[in-house]
Amino acid sequence: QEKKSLTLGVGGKGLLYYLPLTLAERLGYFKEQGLDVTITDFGGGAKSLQSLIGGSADVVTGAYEHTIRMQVKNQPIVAVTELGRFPGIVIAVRKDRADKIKTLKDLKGAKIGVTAPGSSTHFFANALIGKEGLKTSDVSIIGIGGGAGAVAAMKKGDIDAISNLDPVISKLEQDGDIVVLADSRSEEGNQKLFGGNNPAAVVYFKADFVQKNPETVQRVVNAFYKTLKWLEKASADDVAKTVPPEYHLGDVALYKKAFEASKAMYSKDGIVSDAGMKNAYGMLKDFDEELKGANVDLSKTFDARFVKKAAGGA
Amino acid sequence: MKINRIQLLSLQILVAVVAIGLWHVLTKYEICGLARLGFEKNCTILLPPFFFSTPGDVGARIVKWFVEGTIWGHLWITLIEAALAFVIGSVGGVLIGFWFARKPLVAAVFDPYVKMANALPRVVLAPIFALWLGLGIWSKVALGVTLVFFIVFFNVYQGVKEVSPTVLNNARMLGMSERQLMRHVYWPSALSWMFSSLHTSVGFAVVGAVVGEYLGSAAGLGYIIQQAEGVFDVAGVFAGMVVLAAFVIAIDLLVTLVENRLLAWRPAVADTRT
Amino acid sequence: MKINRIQLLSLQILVAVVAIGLWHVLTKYEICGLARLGFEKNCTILLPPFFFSTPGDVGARIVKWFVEGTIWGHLWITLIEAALAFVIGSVGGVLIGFWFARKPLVAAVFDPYVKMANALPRVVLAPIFALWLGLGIWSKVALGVTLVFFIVFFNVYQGVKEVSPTVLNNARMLGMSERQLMRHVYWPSALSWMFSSLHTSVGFAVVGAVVGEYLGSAAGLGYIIQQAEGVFDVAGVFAGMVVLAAFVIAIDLLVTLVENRLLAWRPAVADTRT
Amino acid sequence: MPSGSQAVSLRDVTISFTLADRGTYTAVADASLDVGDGEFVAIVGPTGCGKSTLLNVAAGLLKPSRGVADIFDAPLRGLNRQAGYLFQAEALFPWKTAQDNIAIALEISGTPRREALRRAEDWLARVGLAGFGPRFPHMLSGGQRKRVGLAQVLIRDPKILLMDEPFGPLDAQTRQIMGNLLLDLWNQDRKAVMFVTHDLEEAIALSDRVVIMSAGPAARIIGDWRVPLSRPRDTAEIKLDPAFHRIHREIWETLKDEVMKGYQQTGGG
Amino acid sequence: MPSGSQAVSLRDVTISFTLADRGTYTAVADASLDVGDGEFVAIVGPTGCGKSTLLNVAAGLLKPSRGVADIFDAPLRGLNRQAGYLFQAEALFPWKTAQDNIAIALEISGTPRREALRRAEDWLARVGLAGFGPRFPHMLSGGQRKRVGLAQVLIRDPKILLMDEPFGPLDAQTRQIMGNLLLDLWNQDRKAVMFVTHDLEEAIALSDRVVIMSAGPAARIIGDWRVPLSRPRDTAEIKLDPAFHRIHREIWETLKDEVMKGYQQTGGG
Ligand SMILES: Nc1ncnc2c1ncn2[C@@H]1O[C@H](COP(=O)(O)OP(=O)(O)OP(=O)(O)O)[C@@H](O)[C@H]1O
Ligand SMILES: Nc1ncnc2c1ncn2[C@@H]1O[C@H](COP(=O)(O)OP(=O)(O)OP(=O)(O)O)[C@@H](O)[C@H]1O
Ligand SMILES: [Mg+2]
Ligand SMILES: [Mg+2]
Repeated sequence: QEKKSLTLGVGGKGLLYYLPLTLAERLGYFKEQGLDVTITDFGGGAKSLQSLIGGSADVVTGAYEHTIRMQVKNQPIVAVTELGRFPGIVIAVRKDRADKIKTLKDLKGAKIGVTAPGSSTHFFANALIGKEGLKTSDVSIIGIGGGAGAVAAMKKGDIDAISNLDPVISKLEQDGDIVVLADSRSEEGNQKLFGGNNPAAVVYFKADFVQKNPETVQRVVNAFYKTLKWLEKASADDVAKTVPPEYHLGDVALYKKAFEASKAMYSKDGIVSDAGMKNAYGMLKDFDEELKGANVDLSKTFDARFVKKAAGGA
Repeated sequence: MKINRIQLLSLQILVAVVAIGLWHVLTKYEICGLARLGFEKNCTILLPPFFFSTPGDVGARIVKWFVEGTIWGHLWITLIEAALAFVIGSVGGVLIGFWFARKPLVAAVFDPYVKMANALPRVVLAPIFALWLGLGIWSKVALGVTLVFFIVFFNVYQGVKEVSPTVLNNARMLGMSERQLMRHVYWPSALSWMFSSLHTSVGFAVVGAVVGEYLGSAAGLGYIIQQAEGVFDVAGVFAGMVVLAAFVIAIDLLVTLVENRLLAWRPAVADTRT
Repeated sequence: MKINRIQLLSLQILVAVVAIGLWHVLTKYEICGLARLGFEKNCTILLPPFFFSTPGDVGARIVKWFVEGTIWGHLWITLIEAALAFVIGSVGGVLIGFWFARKPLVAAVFDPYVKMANALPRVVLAPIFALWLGLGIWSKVALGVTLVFFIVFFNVYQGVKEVSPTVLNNARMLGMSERQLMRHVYWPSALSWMFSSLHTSVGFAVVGAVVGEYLGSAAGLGYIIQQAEGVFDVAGVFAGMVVLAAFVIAIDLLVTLVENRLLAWRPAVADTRT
Repeated sequence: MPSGSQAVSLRDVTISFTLADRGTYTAVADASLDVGDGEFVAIVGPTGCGKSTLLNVAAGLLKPSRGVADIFDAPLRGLNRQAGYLFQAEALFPWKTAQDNIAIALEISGTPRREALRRAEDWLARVGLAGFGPRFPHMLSGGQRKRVGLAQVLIRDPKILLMDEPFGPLDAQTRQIMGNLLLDLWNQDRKAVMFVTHDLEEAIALSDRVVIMSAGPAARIIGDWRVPLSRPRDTAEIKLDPAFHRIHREIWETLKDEVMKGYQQTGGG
Repeated sequence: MPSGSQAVSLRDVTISFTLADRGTYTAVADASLDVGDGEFVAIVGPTGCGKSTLLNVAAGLLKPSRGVADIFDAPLRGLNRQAGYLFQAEALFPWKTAQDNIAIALEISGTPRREALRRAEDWLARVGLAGFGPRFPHMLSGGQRKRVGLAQVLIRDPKILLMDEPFGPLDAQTRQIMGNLLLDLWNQDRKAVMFVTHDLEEAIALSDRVVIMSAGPAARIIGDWRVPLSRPRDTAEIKLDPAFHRIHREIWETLKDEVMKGYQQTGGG
């Protein structure tokens, strides 16, 4: 007897990062698969993962890096489909500092705002300045969140640079407050930064859940796969019409602009590539003490069976 | 200086109108002459609508919620959570408060631990509550309880210690058992302390519920606010807070009603002619 | 049942030892026979270390922090924030509490708004504070103030209203002006209420500071906790909370010292031989 | 009729209290009482008749439901600032020591603290409590607290003294001493005094006039005797005067009937 | 010496209080007092000598610093469960009406509420307060509150009665009525009574023995008179008995000196 009614955890459902989830819900794909999905929104990705480990959520749409971290902590979780190929994180500097800070190298001594210390925006910033030969102690990191607070911090001039996601970045770009230094929302950007994919949003389960409920997992993957296919063809208008109007950032134009900027980010086939896994792991390994010495079997972090079957069925 | 109900109500409404008016003006129009006050620009909108929305938008949103009826479900969830948090927290606070007040040894030994527990940031505890209580309403109730409990507890504890010594001695000489002392002496004497704390607690029960929802949930006012916040929907955030505030006033009114009944024995406030 | 300081201290330590022992056992060893209690599995670790860490790890982390000295800066920041929040919040609460208590009209008009304000979830206000006050310590102080203020306010307000009517009449017949009444009657009479509320507030001042840091900052205990949480470093989270708790006890001790000095006039607790 | 202006003048004063069940209880009905400047008036009446209530009206703490109160020929509005009031119930500041309780009465009107404390110490001695200055009220006996209250009122030297059973919890001897102390002070500058007591002998020994109230509800003033005894008096010696006994017997007859009436009205057995 | 067993027996009782400055004040020193079963003992003494303190010891509310207290020949540990205590200070429950205040004394020992309320109503009438049942204490006069307290203690019918100035705030007539009420009850089943009063006449009129305490500090018991008057008595009529006057004069001589002494000790002027 498999579990058909699921609790799905997510940390910030309104974010473009998790757009496929909202679409799958609004397009009715879960129902179509005979699933009863309750979406619970958390204050952050860490909390949704914790609720999965604690057993209160069955499935999470979250960052791929969680699967690596949890392997080290002996909490086997496994991704079953990719939603985002790129992290979608952008590093930018405040406009009036742009004359001084022209490249990532110039960030030395700067105050960088990240969504939260210890989050992927923090690691992203660390990884990039590391490549330029800077140490983590060369910059100071401030947690500013991912909402209006982040916009406020930048506008107020409390920080020199920002490592954040959409819609914060698009809003700041639209208002002309920032100059982008590194952009992982686009194919070229990622090519430049990592030499390829760097899986971001994925759908993951606990490993034993997958074992016990393969049929349910398959249905979840089917729903998301169908969404990805829909998204591949969708225009900004289609998306704006499908999501709830509250998601429009109070300004449909801004929303569409943000979507366009992020469109390349969404996965096309749902498969996490080996290169992508290595990229993600490499980025973590440099800056996290715990991961440095650990032995991670990347093949256990992603189970491609379901996506392949979904692709075959579709 | 005695004024009647209607005058009072009009004054209250006046305050609200002035506040909303200010909000409207400061979010809508540029205020000039600020350079002299040390601002960078001479003319600027003091409360940018991106952060503060405008009364019109917020009002429209609230109307929309109620017209479409989407808000009721969320309100109901939050109400249940806050009510449970309030009841459990204050009953717990009262019981443990009495217990501590009557057992000085227990109180002395656990005193530092109670104060420690009071200082733990509830936000950090949220995942543990989710682990134990799941993602339903109970983890939010737990968060509210941890706020309400301490406020009520400290006040009841103090209230019991404040009993007039003569009245207490009289009760003991009349032969009251510990339980009877509780009921006939400590309880009524601590009541006004309790009610003072209950007014604060009503607010905190709701805060607990909303913060719990804000940190992870699928429904409730906190959920609405969180959803709105992530997508720059400031009107939604403020509308949520307004509904919340109205909601708290309604609950608080109930507390006051109960209070007036239970504290009927007190002398009316002294005639303060001066 | 009178016990001396040393016995009390040993009892307190005993409680801590038992608690830590339990924590150790429940995070380290599987407990069996749970099936009868309705658990799914018969044998399981009741407190999974993923959520609760272990006392050993937490202890090691705390030692490391202090040995390396990295903690001091964070502690200092949090201390400053909490102290400022505490002072500003309680001074404000006392002043406004007195004011409201003495001006029934003002109190009646603003009453619903105070209660509304008390019910706003502070977490939601964090971005607005950040906007107005920047990301430095002041936005955290503001958060703490909004918690402390209301608790002190409600208690002072009530405390002033509780003054014995005869004592008050006596003071007025002696010719006290409003200011003298404040100083010689209302203030001493409200003191015990105030201190009861200050014990709660100390905790909330720290909670405010830490939550503020947690929601966005570059230093402080809340920052450490959040960073640890982001990388699922539970030992770090718990170590942060333990340091925090110790810290609150230290501040609370100070409050108690002041309290004992100021309330020296009260009858010692009645001899409760029964 | 007393000569000179009236310190306190109550005209047709009626005082009703609203009860919890919304009924009213009329404690005092149509009472008129004049206390001349420099006159010592004792008020005697059965328990619960409305003596304290009347003093509260004269103090401005209670607004009569009907009738007016004049103080030195001006209508009383708000508190009576010319009066000192020794309350029947405990009214010391529990958070102040005995000495501070007395000194505060002076400090209020601007006397420097040192001076106030010094004079408070004098007063402590006068009321027989030298050495009890540093005690908080809860460390004093009932009679000692009353004497601290007495000093607190007298040290301010108000023009009108309202005293509600000031010597109630004192033994007979201390009572006499305190009575003489009060008379001495009064003789110096003749304040107006309204003095409530249950002790008819005390009332006669101290006062110029004895006013008798009827039993409540709706108590009235039913008797008003001038005391034809010369001044200065010693409260102990005066009781040996035959005139004292004459007036005592006279008043007592009226009073006794009144008390019995009151007792039967409230259904006492 | 009284016959039969002793209801209260204080042996060499010394009571010292710790003062704020860590000094001590010895209120009562080496006082010994026996109250036989069924005996009515009045205690008289100057204000602040230690009468209330002694009653507190007999009630078990205060542990003597030295000496022992026996109740019915068994050492007193904790509260004296056989005693009813009418306190000198206000001790009614402010949150209960007069009737409830009296009824609660019965309810505590399991009397059903209806029955308790009915009997409380009887007692209200007996103390002259019929119709005042629904009032809260703050709506009563000082004397009325004291009478409610009296009813509260008497309704329980305890074996030992400790009464601290029970008739203090009552007028002379009501005092007599209450005195007779107390004597009636006492005659029915002869409780042991310790009765503190400042009124020597009252003390003699009511009691079997009058005990005189010296002025404090370190007050002692300095006199112990049997009252040679027959029972039953009427408190008003007995005062006409010549034997009454003889004993009154005798005790008064002792007492007067003592009060003066106490007054001078504390530096009174
Ligand atoms: N707040 C009140 N509400 C209702 N009745 C009251 C209130 N205060 C006083 N009374 C009633 O008014 C009457 C007069 O009270 P008051 O205190 O003046 O009596 P009193 O003459 O001072 O008596 P005593 O000698 O016992 O002190 C009493 O019957 C009392 O019950
Ligand atoms: N808590 C205390 N601390 C210090 N001294 C005290 C305390 N309680 C009472 N005393 C002192 O003990 C003495 C006896 O007090 P007690 O109340 O027994 O007197 P009393 O005989 O009842 O006087 P009164 O007739 O005035 O009521 C007094 O001098 C009083 O000041
Ligand atoms: Mg009175
Ligand atoms: Mg006494």
